[in-house]
Amino acid sequence: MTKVFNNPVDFKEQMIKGFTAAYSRYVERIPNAAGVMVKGGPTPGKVSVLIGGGSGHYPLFCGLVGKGFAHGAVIGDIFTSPSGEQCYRCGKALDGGAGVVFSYGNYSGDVMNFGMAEMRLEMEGIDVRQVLVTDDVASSADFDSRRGVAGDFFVFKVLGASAWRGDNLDTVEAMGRHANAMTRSFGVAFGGCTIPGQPQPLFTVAQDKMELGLGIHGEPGVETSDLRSASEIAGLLVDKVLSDVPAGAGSKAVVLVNGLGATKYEEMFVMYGDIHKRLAAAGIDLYKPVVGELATSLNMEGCGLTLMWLDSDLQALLDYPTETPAWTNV
Amino acid sequence: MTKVFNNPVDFKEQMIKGFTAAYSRYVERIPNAAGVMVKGGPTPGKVSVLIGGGSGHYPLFCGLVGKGFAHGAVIGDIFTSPSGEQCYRCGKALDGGAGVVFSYGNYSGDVMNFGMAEMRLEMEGIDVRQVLVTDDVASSADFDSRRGVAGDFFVFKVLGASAWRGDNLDTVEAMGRHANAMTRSFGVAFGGCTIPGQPQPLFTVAQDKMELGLGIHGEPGVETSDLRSASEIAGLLVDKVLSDVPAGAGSKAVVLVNGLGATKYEEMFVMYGDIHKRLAAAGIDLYKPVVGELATSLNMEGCGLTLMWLDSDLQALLDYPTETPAWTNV
Amino acid sequence: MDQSTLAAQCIDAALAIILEKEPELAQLDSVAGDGDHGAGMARGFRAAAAADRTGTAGQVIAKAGMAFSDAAGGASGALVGMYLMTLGGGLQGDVTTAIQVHSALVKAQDALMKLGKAKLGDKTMLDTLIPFTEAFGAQAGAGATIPAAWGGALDAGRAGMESTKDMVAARGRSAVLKERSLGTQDPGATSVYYVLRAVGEVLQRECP
Amino acid sequence: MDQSTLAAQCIDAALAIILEKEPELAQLDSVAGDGDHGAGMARGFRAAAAADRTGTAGQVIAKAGMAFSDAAGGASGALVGMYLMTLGGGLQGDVTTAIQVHSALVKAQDALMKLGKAKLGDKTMLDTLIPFTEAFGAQAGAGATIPAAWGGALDAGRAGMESTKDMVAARGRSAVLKERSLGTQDPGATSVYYVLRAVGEVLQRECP
Ligand SMILES: Nc1ncnc2c1ncn2[C@@H]1O[C@H](COP(=O)(O)OP(=O)(O)O)[C@@H](O)[C@H]1O
Ligand SMILES: Nc1ncnc2c1ncn2[C@@H]1O[C@H](COP(=O)(O)OP(=O)(O)O)[C@@H](O)[C@H]1O
Ligand SMILES: [Mg+2]
Ligand SMILES: [Mg+2]
Ligand SMILES: [Mg+2]
Ligand SMILES: [Mg+2]
Repeated sequence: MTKVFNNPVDFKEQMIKGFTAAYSRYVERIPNAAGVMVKGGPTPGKVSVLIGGGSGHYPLFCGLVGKGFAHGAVIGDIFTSPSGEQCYRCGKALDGGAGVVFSYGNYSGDVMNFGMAEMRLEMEGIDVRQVLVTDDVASSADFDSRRGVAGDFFVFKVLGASAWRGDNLDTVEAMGRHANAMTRSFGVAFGGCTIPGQPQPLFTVAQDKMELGLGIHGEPGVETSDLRSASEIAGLLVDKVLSDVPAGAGSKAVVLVNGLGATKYEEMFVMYGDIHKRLAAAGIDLYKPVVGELATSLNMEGCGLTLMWLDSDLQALLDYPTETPAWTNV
Repeated sequence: MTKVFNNPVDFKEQMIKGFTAAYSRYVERIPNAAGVMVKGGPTPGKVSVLIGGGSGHYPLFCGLVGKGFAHGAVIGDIFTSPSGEQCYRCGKALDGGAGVVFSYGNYSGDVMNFGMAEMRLEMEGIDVRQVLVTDDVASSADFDSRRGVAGDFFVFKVLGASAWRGDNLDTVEAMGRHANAMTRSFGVAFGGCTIPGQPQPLFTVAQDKMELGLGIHGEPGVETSDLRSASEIAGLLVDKVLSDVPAGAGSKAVVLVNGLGATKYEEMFVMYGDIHKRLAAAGIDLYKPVVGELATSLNMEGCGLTLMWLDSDLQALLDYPTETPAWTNV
Repeated sequence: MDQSTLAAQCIDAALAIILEKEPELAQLDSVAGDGDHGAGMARGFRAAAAADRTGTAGQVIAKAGMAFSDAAGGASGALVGMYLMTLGGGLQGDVTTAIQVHSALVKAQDALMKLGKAKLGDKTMLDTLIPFTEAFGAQAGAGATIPAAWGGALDAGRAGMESTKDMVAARGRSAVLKERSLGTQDPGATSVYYVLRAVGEVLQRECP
Repeated sequence: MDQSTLAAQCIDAALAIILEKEPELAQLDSVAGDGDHGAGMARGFRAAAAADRTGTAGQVIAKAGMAFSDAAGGASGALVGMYLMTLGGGLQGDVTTAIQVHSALVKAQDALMKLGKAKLGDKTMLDTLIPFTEAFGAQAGAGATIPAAWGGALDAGRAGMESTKDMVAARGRSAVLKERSLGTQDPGATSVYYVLRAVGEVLQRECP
């Protein structure tokens, strides 16, 4: 259950206020908008990266705003794309004169709202590019129709680093598209989450069942199966992700085991041992694995596996130093 | 529910294996022991800090091992102090010749087991000091009888930084004791956690109730109350923590709002807005607030507030750069 | 009653019905979606009802649409917002005939379809809207008044809404879940029907 | 049966009863503690039963204690481990009289009390152990055999265990919760009673 809130109607605004109060050393509020940007705003003459989507996924999206990572995040209500108006305002605030890249998970609401904002900004002479994240292999056989899940993290990281090191708009966009093309995820869920103020979780899973191919918005999975052991779940995640290795992938990949909120670290470490062995056995050179919560779905029970296959470009961008509320690397 | 495991009896060992596989760039297994240490082991001639306790609290304890932070962690089973034998082995492995500081939350099992290890190591000529964390104002009126909760994070951070910058054993111990003396926490819970393999959570809380003064081991709170709004909970946490401001405290304090596992980031940000305002109104100069999961209790629903009042010593140690699996600061 | 007051009353009626049905809409959206449709429509209509109400009926509706879109967010915020903005833009000057209204409804529907790229049978709000608008057009062509055409078209809208129960989603969030959406009525088709019905009641009452 | 085999059988019997009672112990520890007492005692006795069994009865018990302590961890691992190590150390050479056993039981109990700093009435395993050991001493003084003294002391242990229900914890994790522990029997007092009873059955059976 989601228990800590005041009036559910004001949840988003109060969350933004609390977030910016806590992390004023990294971020500031974008004036007159439901969004935050890196302290000091965009760098004149440099490309900015605006990420965003509904809330309920922390550290997505606002927790990844800061030096070396995203320049700003536009924040929707729980599981709800920010409006075109807010995407427009945040995009406008973030333009440093060299263009803005919008990046977000591929959901129809986000596509429409960011799309409308792009149209308005382009009319005002701001060059806007869009990099949609489509990493969830469970969601469609067609790559471009897939939704974005925890792969968001890697794609945003690459985009942010490319922009911060001073690449031009074409290059930043190209790096982001390349990162997305090289990223695959698959997840499972054991229980649904509860939207603040709702009496019931969005879905429930029987104690002895699990959902395969879950979304990160409290949607149930595409299929229900019997609950399996940690080793078997590890096998399933690895098989699903490796069933769709990107064309042109080398052997090196960065690995993320992502928790959705209420499946905890110790459980993920138990599972990670088998994931590591299986990936290594499949010939993958595992680079800087992460086990943690980087794309949550409120208090949903579940977890997923994400790989981004690396070449020297992507590896350099992944390693680019960042300082944000939820992610720092040196 | 805890859902991801194989045989519950092997949970700890499999967790350590997964953790060390994922984070081999930071840590290595302590040979023949249930523990991990910073990659490369202790630095000859320097003090080491060994933290530890039961598992189920990630990133406590192993997630905080690395450069600038703890040198090692000894890992017990879920909610169970590591044995004296394991504390001994890990303490021995960590001695770089300048002595070892043990630090852990004040629970009788830990006190006994670390105590037995200290006796054995002292007999072998290794100088061992103990810094017990006693930050939970709910657990006793007597400061030294209090248990340790999320304050662990700050005390360990100070100890680790002091040791890494090269302080001698007396100084490291003194800094740690000072950090503990300046740290206060209070927490609330909305629901209990489930030990792997158990059919039931350790305790349950009615939908419209909450527990005050919870532990981080799935123990229920010291008192049950009606569930309150985020603002009221913020007020309660601030009042409880400020009811026991340490003697000699200045006005500056580092602030942590800690989630226990299933109370999520967005909820904590909503609450944080009020916490920030109330602390500021009480004349506290808030330093680098953190809202996150730094001391969990499996998938327990709940959260707490921790303050460590700062002087220039503690602030410098808090800011000392670290690189660990779960915490990096530059 | 002047036409802009009437338009404002229609928006108030939409808000009232959505607030009443919010839990049902949340529940429908949780089956194969993310549960936010009720909250989103409520946010949207609250903002629409609070928007500036000066100007012609068309202007009132267009401004309500802008406010709706911004406040609601999500797929339905963009779609319903765009619909209302285009509908308002299509209602120029004094609106006296159902033919005029029908032409605005068609424009709004086209804008929504262009934005969302969905079509009839995709299990979306269009499955309510398209049959409603078509039936409205038929009544208008046969010379019906606005309230009569609206009232007469509601059954077609309701049938369209109900037909979504047996559809597999092809657009929007639920499309991923395919068969899982079978058996559940589409939340957007449901909310749109409730709004059309509430507007019909206002028209019946105020333009007898 | 030689005495080391007998000691080993007692450990096996302790393991068997703890495995049987593990859920009950987990449940008792979850009321005001952290729920790990059943799992911890089971880990401890599994390791104790797997430890080296060469040497005298005393050595077998002492080695079991070391293994117990390491595997179990927690408060009860340290306490029960220390108890068994001291008990084993106190049982020198051939053990023939209940007086000898009583003196070892007292030493072990003292070591446990020194480590844990608890006393009678603190709602701990001592509330089973102290009355048991006292009753055992009385029987031994009156000339009872080892099995008879053990069997005769069990009732006192059981009464001690049951008395913890009405106590407020003063030591260990539950002490923080004070009145919340009222009404629930102490998990450590319970597990210790089960073990004493299981050992009594082995003694009765094997030393008739
Ligand atoms: N492309 C589309 N075209 C038309 N209607 C759509 C489209 N996508 C979604 N919808 C409608 O929107 C409804 C969902 O709205 P809502 O829950 O507010 O959006 P979201 O999917 O962003 O959470 C669906 O029930 C459907 O009727
Ligand atoms: N200081 C002590 N002295 C004696 N017995 C104790 C003490 N502390 C705890 N115990 C016993 O240990 C039991 C709890 O054991 P266990 O759950 O394994 O330890 P933990 O408290 O570390 O989780 C209590 O029920 C009590 O009988
Ligand atoms: Mg949504
Ligand atoms: Mg314990
Ligand atoms: Mg929805
Ligand atoms: Mg316990």
